[in-house]
Amino acid sequence: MSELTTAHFLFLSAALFIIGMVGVLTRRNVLIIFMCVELMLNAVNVSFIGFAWEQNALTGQIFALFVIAVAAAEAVIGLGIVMALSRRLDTVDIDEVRQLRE
Amino acid sequence: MDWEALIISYLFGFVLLNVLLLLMAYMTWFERRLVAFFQDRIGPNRTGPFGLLQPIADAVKLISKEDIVPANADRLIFLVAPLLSFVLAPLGALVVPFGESITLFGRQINLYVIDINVAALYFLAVGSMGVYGIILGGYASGNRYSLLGALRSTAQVISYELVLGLSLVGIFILTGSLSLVEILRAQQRTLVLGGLELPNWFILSQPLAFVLFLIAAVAETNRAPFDLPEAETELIAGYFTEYSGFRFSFYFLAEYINMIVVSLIAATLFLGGIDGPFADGIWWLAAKAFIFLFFYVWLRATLPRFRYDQLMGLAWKVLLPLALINIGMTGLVRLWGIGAL
Amino acid sequence: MAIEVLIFYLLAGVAIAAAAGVVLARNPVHSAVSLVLSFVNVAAIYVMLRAEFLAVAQIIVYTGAIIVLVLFVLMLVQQQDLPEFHGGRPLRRAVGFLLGLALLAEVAAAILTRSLRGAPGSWTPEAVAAVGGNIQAIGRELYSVYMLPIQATALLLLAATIGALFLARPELIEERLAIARRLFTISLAHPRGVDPLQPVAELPAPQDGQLKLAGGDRALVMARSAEEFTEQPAWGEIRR
Amino acid sequence: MDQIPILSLITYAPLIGALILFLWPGATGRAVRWIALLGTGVSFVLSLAMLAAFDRSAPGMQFTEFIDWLPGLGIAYRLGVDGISAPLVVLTTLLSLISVVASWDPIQRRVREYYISLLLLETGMLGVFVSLDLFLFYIFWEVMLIPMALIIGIWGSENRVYAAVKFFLYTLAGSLLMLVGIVAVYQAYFEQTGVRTLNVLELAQGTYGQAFQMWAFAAFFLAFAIKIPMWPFHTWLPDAHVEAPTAGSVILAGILLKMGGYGFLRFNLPLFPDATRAWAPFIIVLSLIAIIYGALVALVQPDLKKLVAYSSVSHMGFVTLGIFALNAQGLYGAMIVMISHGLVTGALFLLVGILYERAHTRQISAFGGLHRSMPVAAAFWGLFAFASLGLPGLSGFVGEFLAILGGFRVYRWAGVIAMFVVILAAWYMLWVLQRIVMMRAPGEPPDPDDPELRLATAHAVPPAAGGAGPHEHAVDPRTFPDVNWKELLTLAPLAVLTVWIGVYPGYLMRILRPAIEQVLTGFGRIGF
Amino acid sequence: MEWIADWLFIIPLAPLVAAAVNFLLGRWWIRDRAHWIAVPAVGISFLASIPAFLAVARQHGPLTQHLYTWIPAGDFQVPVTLYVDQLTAVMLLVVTGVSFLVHLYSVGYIDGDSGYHRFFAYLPLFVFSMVMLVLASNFLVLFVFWEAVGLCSYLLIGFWFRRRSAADAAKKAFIVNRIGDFGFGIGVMLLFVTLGTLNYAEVFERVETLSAGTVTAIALLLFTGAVGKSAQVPLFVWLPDAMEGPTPVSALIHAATMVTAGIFMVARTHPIFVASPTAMLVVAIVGAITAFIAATIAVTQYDIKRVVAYSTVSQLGYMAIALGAGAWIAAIFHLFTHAFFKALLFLGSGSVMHGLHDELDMRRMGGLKRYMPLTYWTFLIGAAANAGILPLAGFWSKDEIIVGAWVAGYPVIALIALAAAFFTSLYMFRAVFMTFHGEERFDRAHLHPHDPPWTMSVPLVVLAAGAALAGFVGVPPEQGWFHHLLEPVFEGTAHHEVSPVTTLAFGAISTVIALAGLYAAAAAYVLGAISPAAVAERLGPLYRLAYNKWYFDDIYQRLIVEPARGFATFLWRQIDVGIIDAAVNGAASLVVWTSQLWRRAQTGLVANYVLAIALGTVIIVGAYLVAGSNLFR
Repeated sequence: MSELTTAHFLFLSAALFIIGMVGVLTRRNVLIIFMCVELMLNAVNVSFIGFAWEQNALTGQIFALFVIAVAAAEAVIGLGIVMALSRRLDTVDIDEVRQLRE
Repeated sequence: MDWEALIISYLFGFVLLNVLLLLMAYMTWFERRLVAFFQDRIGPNRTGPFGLLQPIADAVKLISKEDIVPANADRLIFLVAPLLSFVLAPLGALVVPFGESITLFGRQINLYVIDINVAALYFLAVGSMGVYGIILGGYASGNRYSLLGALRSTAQVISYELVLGLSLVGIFILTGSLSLVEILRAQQRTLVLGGLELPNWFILSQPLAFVLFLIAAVAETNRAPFDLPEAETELIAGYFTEYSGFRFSFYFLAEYINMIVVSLIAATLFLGGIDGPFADGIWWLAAKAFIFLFFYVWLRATLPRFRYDQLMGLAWKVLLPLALINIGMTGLVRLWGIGAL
Repeated sequence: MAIEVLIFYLLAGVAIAAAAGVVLARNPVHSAVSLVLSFVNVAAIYVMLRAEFLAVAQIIVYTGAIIVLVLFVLMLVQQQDLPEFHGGRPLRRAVGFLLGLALLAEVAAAILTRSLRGAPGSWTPEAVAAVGGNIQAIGRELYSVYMLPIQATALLLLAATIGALFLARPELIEERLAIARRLFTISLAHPRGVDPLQPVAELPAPQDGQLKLAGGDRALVMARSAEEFTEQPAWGEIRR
Repeated sequence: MDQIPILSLITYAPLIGALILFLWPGATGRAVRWIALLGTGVSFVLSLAMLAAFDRSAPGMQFTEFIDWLPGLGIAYRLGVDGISAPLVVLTTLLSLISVVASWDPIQRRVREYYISLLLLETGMLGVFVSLDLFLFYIFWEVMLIPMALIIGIWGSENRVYAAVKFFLYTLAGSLLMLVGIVAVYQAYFEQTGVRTLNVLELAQGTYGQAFQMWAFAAFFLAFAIKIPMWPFHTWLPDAHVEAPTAGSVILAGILLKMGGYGFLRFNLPLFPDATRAWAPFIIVLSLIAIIYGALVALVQPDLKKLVAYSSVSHMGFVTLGIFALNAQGLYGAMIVMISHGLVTGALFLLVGILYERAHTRQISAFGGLHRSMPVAAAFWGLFAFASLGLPGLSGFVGEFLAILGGFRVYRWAGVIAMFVVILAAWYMLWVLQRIVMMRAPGEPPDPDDPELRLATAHAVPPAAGGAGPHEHAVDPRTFPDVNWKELLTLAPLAVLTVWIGVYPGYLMRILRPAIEQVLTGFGRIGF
Repeated sequence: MEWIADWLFIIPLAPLVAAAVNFLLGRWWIRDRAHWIAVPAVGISFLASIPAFLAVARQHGPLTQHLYTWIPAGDFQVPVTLYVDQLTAVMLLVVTGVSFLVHLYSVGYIDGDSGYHRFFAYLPLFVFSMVMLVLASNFLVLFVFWEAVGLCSYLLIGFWFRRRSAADAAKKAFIVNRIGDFGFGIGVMLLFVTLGTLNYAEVFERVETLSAGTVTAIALLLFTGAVGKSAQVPLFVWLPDAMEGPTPVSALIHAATMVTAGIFMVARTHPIFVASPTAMLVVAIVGAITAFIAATIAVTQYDIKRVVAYSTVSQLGYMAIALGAGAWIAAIFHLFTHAFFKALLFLGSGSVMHGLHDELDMRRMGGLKRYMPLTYWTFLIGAAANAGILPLAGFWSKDEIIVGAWVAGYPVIALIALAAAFFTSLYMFRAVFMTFHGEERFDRAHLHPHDPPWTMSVPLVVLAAGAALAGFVGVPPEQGWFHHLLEPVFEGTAHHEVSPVTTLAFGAISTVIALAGLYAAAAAYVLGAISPAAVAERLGPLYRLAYNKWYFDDIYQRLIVEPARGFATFLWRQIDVGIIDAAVNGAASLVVWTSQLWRRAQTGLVANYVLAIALGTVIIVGAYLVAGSNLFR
């Protein structure tokens, strides 16, 4: 482990991803869940860029770029939903929201 | 790894930071004197000759004041936020080229800290980070006025950040690079316009972008007439209402350093930076940056403050479309190769 | 141990610790600050990975925009609405941690036994340098091979913008839509259609400018439009 | 661009009309109709010009247009027509124009939307016929689907939503299979040559393995078989026809069904020659079932449109029979049947629509004796009924005979069974003709000079009235006004073309020849 | 007269133009002036046929005129070429001549009908089609006009479309003909597939190259067409019903011209039939059965037009016998004479109907001789000619057929033909006596029978002259002018030598038989010596068999039409709606049902969904580790 290898970045990515996932699974605050999702996306980006670095290819970087773009779109919509939830239901607790039923 | 180059870079950065701090201190003096001049009064002239020691006195005063933390505050963030602002403010200057490389002690030394090929974006990124100082400070104060001020300021900064970034795209298209060094080199060529030989400064080929950049930069630094966050009549002093003493001075420092950095960047991007005859490049750069600084003060002395919705409307409904039009036009010009750019 | 590895461990350690902070912090604002910290460190790691453009993009988009928005929303949403972290559901938390651990184990195994390796690409550092740098290389690749995806992404962002407008101010959108529907919409199968006799469905709109009363003492009074505060037109706004 | 992009102009002229309508919400019904007429009219005139300029001796594509679109994926905007698609393009523009006129008075509800759908539909159909890129083809194929479903589902009759959904799902299922096939061929060609392309002509140059061909053929085949439709994928057709408004039925029968046949000729045969040979016997059996089955079921339909719909199933059986006979007669026959069917069945649907406008029912039992009240309509009924049952001298015969001959050359029994339909077709068509055009209106007493009446008085046998039972319907066929000039305008060109193709098919066949020879060359059958 | 070769197209074109003009403009403009277009057009056609006939008769060489290529489909080329040889020339004269007379007759007969212009559009159209049929030089062109005359027949039978019976009869005629066409079409296709051409000349050249089975198949398939068109058993049922059409139509189409198209076709394609003895035998047998059955039916009918119609069927049977016996010229000869006397009979019965206000039932006639002498005498000539009374036209030709069958080695068929000849004479004179003799059974208070106007009488007289004299073109038997004229056409076919003794013997026998029939009719209907009712009673089942047309219609209805409709209904209700559509709808229902099932998993709690997603991720990665990685290898 005296040189940087892809495995380093992959472990970093895995760690970030799993922390994000655990956050999504355990927290109830929609906003924190949202942040955890961003964390997961970012973790995936680390993997992508790590692979790109390993393979001397730009595909990974470009993929990561798209992920960022999509994340931006997701943020806009997600936060919009949170605002709407808060206005209509007076809560951002994920366990209180059951509107997805039906 | 080239250790020496690294160390030289760090040294250069350290020097730069200190120079910036000094400049900032005298910027306050300069501003007060100038505003006084505009308002037909004298301004600080008691401390030292022409009041030149006034900034030092101010600094001593601020440092020696009591550091108050409100009971309602989110303590950790309250403490960290001004620091954040202050640390981020001079970072933008790291990518500004201050001149051609010089030879010192037998080494080629570049008069810039780093030349990264995303320098312009880096400047924007640092600017966008700066907003955290504001929003966190406003939030952590536990004060509704602060919070609202922070929200306003944040919305303003991220809106104008967009305009700022887009206004630069035209330059990127023309130079094909985001590196400030490359941009400078591009401006050192000559622009022949109807028999008239002009320096290829982007203020000439991108006048609209220049205007946009100027406006956005003023808003970005929360200066008049866009100094909404500190609208005393509505919000007392906005996000730093609860701050005092040393921590307040960080915000204060950050604001002025921001002004200087933006001026340097603007001079580099639009006015050819170090480009100029007779004298060393760094003097030219300083002169050009000074024009911007003067402009800042001039604005403050002249214009009333915008109303908040007018401010946002201006950004989204006027500046942003104009920036997009500018990009489109530049792209078309570049595509069709009109003009020897 | 090379200095890069050291730097990497430093950055990665901070990133992971900050990420853990996101999950563990009670105060959502602290979570957000942790997240920013994590992102900045990850961006630094991007620089190590010769992805300067992405590092900057990460900072601008994630920290400069997304997390700021999160903070915004955090501050707009009433504090009373934010649920407690230690609010029960122990079973789910246990399951969540277990799943996390399981996935970690699996992924670790996968990484360690990794054998799939594609053919190396052509963008060696020299090749990247030859075209002018990372950003130029990405640009070349992006606007030739990935033309369709980038257009699709553009469309996605446009859709997201519209969606955000709708979500943010539904009542305004309804009004606009009603006008647009009368003018432009081709409503082929919809019973309302262009029929002017049928009124456009109405959402309950705030009656007196008060968006919110329930749920606490902190009624946030906002203006639905600038005119509610002053008589002057806003910038760029066209008076009907 | 060194020449006028006439195919694009033809294709997008209706779209421009649709856009104008779309952006002009306040247009009155009158303006809407005129704009639609203009859009389709321009397209029609341009297509005639295209046909006039068409080089009948040159094989291969003409008026080709090429714009690179997504070069990385081999997707391009490629247009072109050959002898197979050129007549279909003209048929499409003609029937669309006629549909616009035919909808002039009947459509009074949501006129603007209706015409927008109609124009969009035309663009989609034309696009299908002119595109040479599979991606483009697929886009147009789907584009056409939605307005058609809307036309059925909104302006149809009672059970319209069911019919529209059925139509939509059926076709969509088929086209999804086709999409799979497209991707498979694309990939196979890429693996073989390392070139990514969706150009049909280029793909046809590839050679694919037998097993692959079998599956890819099936994927394409199902899509087109549903469209055409072949037995047993035909059940959407009667519902869609019956519920669609007149113009919808005309276009459905006149053009949409042709896309199946066109697809076979353009994709299945050139791309998968080996699979075509392997599948041909099976498909011919299905075709024969369709031919006989459609005719038999048509025989017992009480509803006029259903009858015509089932007769379409029968006729389309000839198309597939001819195509998969894989010889010159079969292919010519298939193409002529397609065009003739477009004209004749289109006209029959117009006639049914004319009756429906007056009686508000399509039950055969509600009509009778129209020869007296609507002599002109009756003449057209006669003409098109005979054309439909394959009377020589009218367009139907040429195609059907050639298709049967093609089948007969390959399999004797196929020709014999297919020929059997001449009896069944005469049976059901003449039955209809007798029930609605001849005899007397339901419940009408015999004429005083009728010998039957005398027979009745002499033998105390109750006179057999024209229809069964007393008045079931409030509207008396005796009071129907004859066709008005707009209706005449829609029918007359079809009648002229029907006779022309029947008497002088040579013109059409010379247009078809290079393309058909090219298809046959792919099967190593030069000169057949 | 060679110039006519370039003007042959005038013969079909004139009536076509007349038809088109009357059809397109008749309703608005021409109305009851339609005959001014139709009659001259057919006249031109007739006049143009004469030089063609003369040219051919003199030159002994066929005339051709190529018009255009109808279908160019690969190696399948169908040129439209007009072709006139002796056979065609005779047919042309018969067709255009009789047509002209019938057109003339129709001017008076159809007068006042609302469909006047329609009638004069259809009738020239028929002339066009028939002329083209005989002028064709290609099997497919022949087939085309074969169907086209069927169309005209349909249109004209259904001319009085408001009658259900007329509409039914028209439909029946077309469909039954189509059954024949079915075979004909397959025959044509088989010809093309085996020989690669459809032009007469080439086909006849190459026919020897075919195997016997193929030739027989082709011949029989072609003959199927003739069976339909020429109303042979078992497809004759349409012809009697076709009498629903106006009487001139019956005279022209269903007696003189169209129905003989089958005979013409077989004669035209005789090289094919000659190559297949089996087919010839079948033709002869079918002809004999037809001749006999139709004759027996005719005896029991009361409808005057039906009697004539069955007589037509019977005479067509005779012609088929001649064809089958290889007596080609005799067949055409009979066709020629039959055209005159049968057209005459129809027109005569039309006159009767005209006089009696469309009365058809002979039981309500009688004694008309006094009121309409011209009609009586002409009708009588026609009947006698039909019955084969010496020396009228029918005698010569019919006699020749019977002789031909005898010498061709079909004695049984000759005997059946003789038996049928007795019935022929019986029903013919029965009709004459019931209509014109005896008591007046019609309603004298309202009906005032009278001879028709001149437009109708002139054709009667002309045709009567023809019926009386036409036979002499074929005298002496086997060696007459007519035979010499047609010989080049049938060159190379086996020619039976007929001894004068045989000829004389058969002449005598058939005369006796004819007179016997005449006597029987007289005994029953004039002298009252025999009570027809009693005979019918005594014959019982046989009488009922004949009266009910040998139950052909009922059999068809029960065994074909009803099962077919039943089967079709079954296909529709059970297969189409019941199975295919039900499968489609069932698939849809299945989806709905499954969806209902899965719907329960929808708790609405996002957290649960997320948990499921995470679980899925763990499982998928685990599956990858197990299956895809080298962890466990």
